[in-house]
Amino acid sequence: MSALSPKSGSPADCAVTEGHVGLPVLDPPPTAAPDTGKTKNGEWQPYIVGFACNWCTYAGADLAGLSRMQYPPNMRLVRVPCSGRVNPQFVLRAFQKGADAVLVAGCHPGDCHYGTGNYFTRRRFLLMQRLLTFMGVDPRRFQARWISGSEAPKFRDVVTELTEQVRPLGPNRLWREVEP
Amino acid sequence: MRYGYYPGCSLTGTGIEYGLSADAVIRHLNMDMKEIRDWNCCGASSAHNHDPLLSIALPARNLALAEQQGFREVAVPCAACYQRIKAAEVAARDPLKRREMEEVIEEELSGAIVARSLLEIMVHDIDDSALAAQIRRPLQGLKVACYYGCLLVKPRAIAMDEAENPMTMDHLMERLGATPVEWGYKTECCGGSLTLTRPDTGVQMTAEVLKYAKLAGADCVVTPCPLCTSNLDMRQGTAEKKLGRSLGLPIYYFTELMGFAFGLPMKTLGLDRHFVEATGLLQSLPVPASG
Amino acid sequence: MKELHNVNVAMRTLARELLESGTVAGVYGWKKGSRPTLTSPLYIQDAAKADRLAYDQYAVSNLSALLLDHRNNDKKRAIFVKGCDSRGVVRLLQDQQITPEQVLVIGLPCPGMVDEAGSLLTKCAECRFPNPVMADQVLGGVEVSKQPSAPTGVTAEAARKVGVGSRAGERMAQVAQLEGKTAAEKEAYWAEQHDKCIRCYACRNVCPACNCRDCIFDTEKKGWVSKAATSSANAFFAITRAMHVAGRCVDCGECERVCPMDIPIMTVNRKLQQDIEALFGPYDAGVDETVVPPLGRYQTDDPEEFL
Amino acid sequence: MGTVMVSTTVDNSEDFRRRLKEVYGIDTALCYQCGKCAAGCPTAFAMENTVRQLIRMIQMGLIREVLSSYSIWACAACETCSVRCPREVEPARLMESLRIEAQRAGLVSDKTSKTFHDLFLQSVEDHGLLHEVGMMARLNVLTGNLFSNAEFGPAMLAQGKLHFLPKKIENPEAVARIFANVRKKRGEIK
Amino acid sequence: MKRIGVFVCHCGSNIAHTVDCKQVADEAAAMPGVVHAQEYKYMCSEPGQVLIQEAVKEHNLDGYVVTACSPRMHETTFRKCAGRCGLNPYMVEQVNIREHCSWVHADKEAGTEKAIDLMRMGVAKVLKNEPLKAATIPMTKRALVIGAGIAGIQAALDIADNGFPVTLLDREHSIGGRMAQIDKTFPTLDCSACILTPKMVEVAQHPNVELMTYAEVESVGGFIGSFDVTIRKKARYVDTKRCTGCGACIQKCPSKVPSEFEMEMGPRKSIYVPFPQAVPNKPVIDAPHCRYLQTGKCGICKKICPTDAIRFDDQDEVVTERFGTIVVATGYQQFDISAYEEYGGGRIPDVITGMHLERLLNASGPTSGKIKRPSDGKEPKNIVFIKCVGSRDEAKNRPYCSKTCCMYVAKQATLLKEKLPASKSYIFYMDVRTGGKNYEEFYRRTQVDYDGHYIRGRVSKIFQVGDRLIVRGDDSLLGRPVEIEADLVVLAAGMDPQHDARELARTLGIAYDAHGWYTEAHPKLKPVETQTGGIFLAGACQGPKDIPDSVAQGSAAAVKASALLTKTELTGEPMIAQCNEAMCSGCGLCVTICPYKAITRQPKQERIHGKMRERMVSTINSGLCQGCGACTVACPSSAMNMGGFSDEQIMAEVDALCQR
Repeated sequence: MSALSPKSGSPADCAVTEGHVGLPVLDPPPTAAPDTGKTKNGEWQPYIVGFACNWCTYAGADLAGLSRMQYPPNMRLVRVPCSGRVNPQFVLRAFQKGADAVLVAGCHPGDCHYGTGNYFTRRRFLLMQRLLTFMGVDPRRFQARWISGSEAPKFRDVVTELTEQVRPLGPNRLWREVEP
Repeated sequence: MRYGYYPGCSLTGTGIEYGLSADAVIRHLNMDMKEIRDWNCCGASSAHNHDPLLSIALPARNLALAEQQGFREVAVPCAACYQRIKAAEVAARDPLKRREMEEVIEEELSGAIVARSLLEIMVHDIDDSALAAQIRRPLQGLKVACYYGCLLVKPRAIAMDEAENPMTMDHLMERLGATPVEWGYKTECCGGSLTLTRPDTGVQMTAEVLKYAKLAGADCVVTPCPLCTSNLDMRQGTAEKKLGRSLGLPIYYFTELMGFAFGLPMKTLGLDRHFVEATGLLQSLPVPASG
Repeated sequence: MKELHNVNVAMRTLARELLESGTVAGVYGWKKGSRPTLTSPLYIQDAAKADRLAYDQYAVSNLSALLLDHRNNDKKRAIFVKGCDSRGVVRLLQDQQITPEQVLVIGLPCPGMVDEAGSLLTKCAECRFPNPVMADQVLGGVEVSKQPSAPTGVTAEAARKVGVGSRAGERMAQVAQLEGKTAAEKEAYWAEQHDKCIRCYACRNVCPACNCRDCIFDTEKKGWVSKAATSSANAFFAITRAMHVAGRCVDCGECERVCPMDIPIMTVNRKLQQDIEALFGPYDAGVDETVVPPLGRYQTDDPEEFL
Repeated sequence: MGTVMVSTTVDNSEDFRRRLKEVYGIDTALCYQCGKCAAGCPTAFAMENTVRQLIRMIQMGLIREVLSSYSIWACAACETCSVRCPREVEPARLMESLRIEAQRAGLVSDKTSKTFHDLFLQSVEDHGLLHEVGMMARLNVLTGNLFSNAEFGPAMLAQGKLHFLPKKIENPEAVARIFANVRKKRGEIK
Repeated sequence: MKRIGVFVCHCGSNIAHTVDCKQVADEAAAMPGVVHAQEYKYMCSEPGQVLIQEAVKEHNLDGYVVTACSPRMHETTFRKCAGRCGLNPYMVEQVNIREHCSWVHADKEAGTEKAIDLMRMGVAKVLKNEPLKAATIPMTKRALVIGAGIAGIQAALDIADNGFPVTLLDREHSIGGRMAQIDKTFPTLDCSACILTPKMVEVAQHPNVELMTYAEVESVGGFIGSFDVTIRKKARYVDTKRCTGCGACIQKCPSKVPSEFEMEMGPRKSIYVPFPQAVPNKPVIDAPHCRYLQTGKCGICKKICPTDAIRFDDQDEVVTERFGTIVVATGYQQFDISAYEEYGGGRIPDVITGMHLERLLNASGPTSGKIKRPSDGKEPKNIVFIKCVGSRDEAKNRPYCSKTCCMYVAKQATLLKEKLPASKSYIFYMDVRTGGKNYEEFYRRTQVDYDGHYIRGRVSKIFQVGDRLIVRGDDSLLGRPVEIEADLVVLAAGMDPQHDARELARTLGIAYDAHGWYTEAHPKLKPVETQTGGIFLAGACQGPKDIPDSVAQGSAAAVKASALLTKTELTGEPMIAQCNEAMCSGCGLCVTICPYKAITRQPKQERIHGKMRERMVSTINSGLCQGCGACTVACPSSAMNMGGFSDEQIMAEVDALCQR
């Protein structure tokens, strides 16, 4: 029952009932898929899916490689033509399939290879980020960044930071698909 | 009732001839206008130097009263009052601000009522032919410097006309038969708000305005503002001393000239209540051939 | 409702005339249901049935989405709308699902809708657009207004008395209350809500903004998400639905009303409305069809948080 | 002229500039010092610092100097600067806010102005209206210029422009409550 | 299921050093669908490619994945390789295990693990790949240049010199544009006409150039390679084929009109050429002012014309022609000073603009180059220049710098001092901006050698008292307001986009900014391109520019246009949007979001419930779509998809990455 409901019911029904408050995050159901982040020496590692636009962020990551910068191996990049190609449903999909965090990255606004794509990206994900937070997702688990083709150090730093930010949060089980 | 009349404090005191002539003209034109009951001071020209909220709350009460009394527009003769009341009207368009104002004045405010200067009402709401029909003594040959002052046209959010070269009153004067002069001081400040606190500064500014009116070849100055008028009229002597030359410029309210052109008695219009003799110039105008 | 007596008479007369003259091929309105507190949708094509039309404070259904049944049809249909319903029609017009030639919009004054117990619906207390935002004709003296406004027309006084729009300023209270909770509490709350969903799609079917020919939740081909009502798939559905109507939701509240599981769907829609306003400036969907919805445009100086 | 230790003054005045922005909506960072405000200011001749310079002083952190200056009280509030400012800084509103801030900070240099405004508002609070004669007389007493403007008295009396007894509106308490409510909002008690 | 091959490259030791390539290949071989997996030292090398080609044949592969360096490096290589063995090039995916893996991770175990994930991602994707083919579109080998100012003339000349036919169009009846009005040019002070006129003649006589003056673009259809441009040729009332330009008609015409070219400071006739060096030098009749056309009385021109060229019954002519590419060079117009009421709003006769002064300085101008002020023809002594009028002024909605005024004011002050040695120029400025070769040096000379008196501050007000102009400004360096009694005030009015710039942009389908300046495709790297393929920008229509910049841009745009014209057909992007019309509801959300205007709503005939119905669906122009994918996300029903980056492919990649 919420504020808009025309059906009967007292406003108190809107609130989370007391029993929920203070309970731990949903216990993983017994049939949940195994955590995607593999354990290394028994230690859990965050597993991050990144969407990178071909023209800026993917190129920035290439430059980080050319410059032999070192960063944690926790992120896997999916190449897309433009950050504007990243459908919010892809982000949800990654969470469903077991990603612990998702990054969407593209050219800085104004530098889009296609002129305007990332302006729409910005609007879309500013909004989605707030919605996910509203639904209880830790904002550290879903981030967007502008990383240009020359910003290899920034790419390295973003991957490093993201990994370290997610590590203390533990595996993400929210919305994880249950294996049949 | 269309217009709620808001005379303001000056129109019974220093600006009494404005009050008298406005009354007479409104009555003569049989306008749909009545004084707002229990109006209070709009706070000009001190509240805004004291507290931004107070400065919109004081005039807002008048808007609320006007709404309650069923008026659609507030007619404001005094330029200073107009500026403050208009500012309150503009502020009330913002729902948050309006709520704050309602809390302070303890009255409801719809934000729909509009404040207008008496000048624009006279020019825009009374059509040419209706005005022309009233004219008995056209102001033939009278060269007037239309002086608007600051408060009707600045700042932009409240302005009833363009800030640098307003023409509303010029058009009105032309319709009355007078010849408005072109001059550069239509909206330069006369120092009205400083006359009590810094009389020296004020009179210097008054003198500049009068000087350029004279240089432009005007016979007189016409204004829509009691502050400007009392300043230009009462302190003209001091200004003359400052300039080292005599000016002899009668200062009229536009309503006085309207009333005169309509043929109303000078006394009714308060034309005998000036510092700079104001009746002679009008009497010297050519009288139109009767019939 | 006595204020609406003449409006009811006028509705019937008008519908009859429109059908008899062939001006329209059908009329969408309401009829009295099995109980006095029930006023349900009615579609008539026969002038003789015009007398069944009825409108009162129980006519809560928004009929606009029903127009989609005729989206590729040249004939004209008439539809009776309250303020909130009219925004649904604008939604369909802006989404080019119907053309102005296909619909004759008849605006009605809204007395404020009440529940069975007679108390004003929350959505009406929070209403900002009690008057139609567009109409080809109006009955009951209601005024068309594209601005948030006070109720007009013959029921204006009644609406004011029951408090239509009186809580418009508090529309976001539920959102704010949830925002104040911890992440764990929010997660638990929404998990409970999503778990309830039975994927009946009633919310989608009634929504004028959900006007796709083929909904991605109906087609298996691409495999966006499983049709099974698992928590995971339900969350995917809930968020995707919300994102698809973000900036396009006309705030009619029908999704939540028809939800058999009492999921607070409008809270999510309102959350998005609130953030859109805060991020991209004021916007009311389904009011002015010439203004592109916020996710279909941008400003180069939009808020920047992704640096 | 002493050197301005900019790194200190600018740093220490961040709060003041933020206050100007949040409370009064004035952003001095907009100003690019073109001087169009000062050039058109009819009272510039009576100021020790022009309005442009005052804005510069705020940008540079010389806040105390600005608040205690006479210039802010010489402003006639004619709004010419605001109308002409190419960057829409609204210098007139800035001057107004500086006058309010000067009173808050107890740095008012022009006591006459302060007394005038206080008396004016007192009159409105008491009667709902301004009583011109009462206010002028008290102003003269309080500022020690007993006969200032007195030369106009007889003529004004004859013209019916002076009323010795204050008029009141029907419901002066309503206006007094406005003053009280504003004070309450500001957290002041009188 | 498709038969997939996986080729793991060692890149010498670049990859093999941190990634166990054998393990990657082994894991690949175990994947469903993978029928062949192989590692090799250098996959991009000739033997490496041969190896791939042989494997494709041997194992009858439907597609393959190369795990190697960045696809930004070698994707084309491996796609071409596929093409050579009969495989569609778009059945190939390359995943990056070098830049994104071996080079950035030291731990071989972690590196190998990540490389395997990426390989799986590639395999999952390629299983969903579909063969793609680029569409080709024909190229019409002909260019249109809109606007015949200096930028347009330069562009037309360069395209023509490259050997392509070009039509140079202008709405005025002479080419030359603003530069023709200017007296002398900074920083060299050579006369504008002396350098412009030869170019005007050259372009008019060029065999590849067709001049189309007194003509306006009405509509533009089509797209790159075949723009169909509808042009209105305005009625001239003079048969240009017969007219010899003798000028007899002009001399005898009795009707005088203020000349636009002379900023209305001098007269012209109703039949006229705008200036003596006009090209083409043939007059037109200004119909609203022509006595004959208005009243039917007069007709002197017709009587006197020795070649019988006057045609009072002339009509506008509308033609549609096809061009492969368009250069837009529509220039600017001077800011209208009426917005500055504080400076008299244009009502004070002796408050003039920079362009007025150009005409007063010009020897063939209305005063024959004598400096006479407009009100009484007197020679001015005190002259005040005010800069940034309609520039850097947010209150007047002109926040930008007009870029040229600092220099043209310095030039005009210099020229005034030369003409009137007794005069004095006071120049109010906020900043003096002289970026440009020899510009700062010129400014220095204005100050030092030509007595230009610079005052730092804006002017607040100008008003007239008698025959004097009172100028009140601030000297911000002095810290005091200043007043000047001037005889003449020159407002350095800035540049505005043409009043109808937006309209033309909408006609052309190109973008413009908040003020109406045309937007380039990239502010740094694509300065003369627009977002619309085949349309280029030259000169001030893109933003305030001086002559050297305009000329440079004209040439740049010409190179871009010529490069297109060398081709007989254009190959489009193969990886572009695709619309599933059965699912499309025609809502048009994709139409507004497409940066290339490649999507239109088109009617589709369809049998619904046994009846033929028409409904609207989105249609993609494969010549315009550049494959950004923005439309795919705007589409809620995902009717819009994209070849090479389809929803299915990306989902498969995500799934493969996560489900390990």
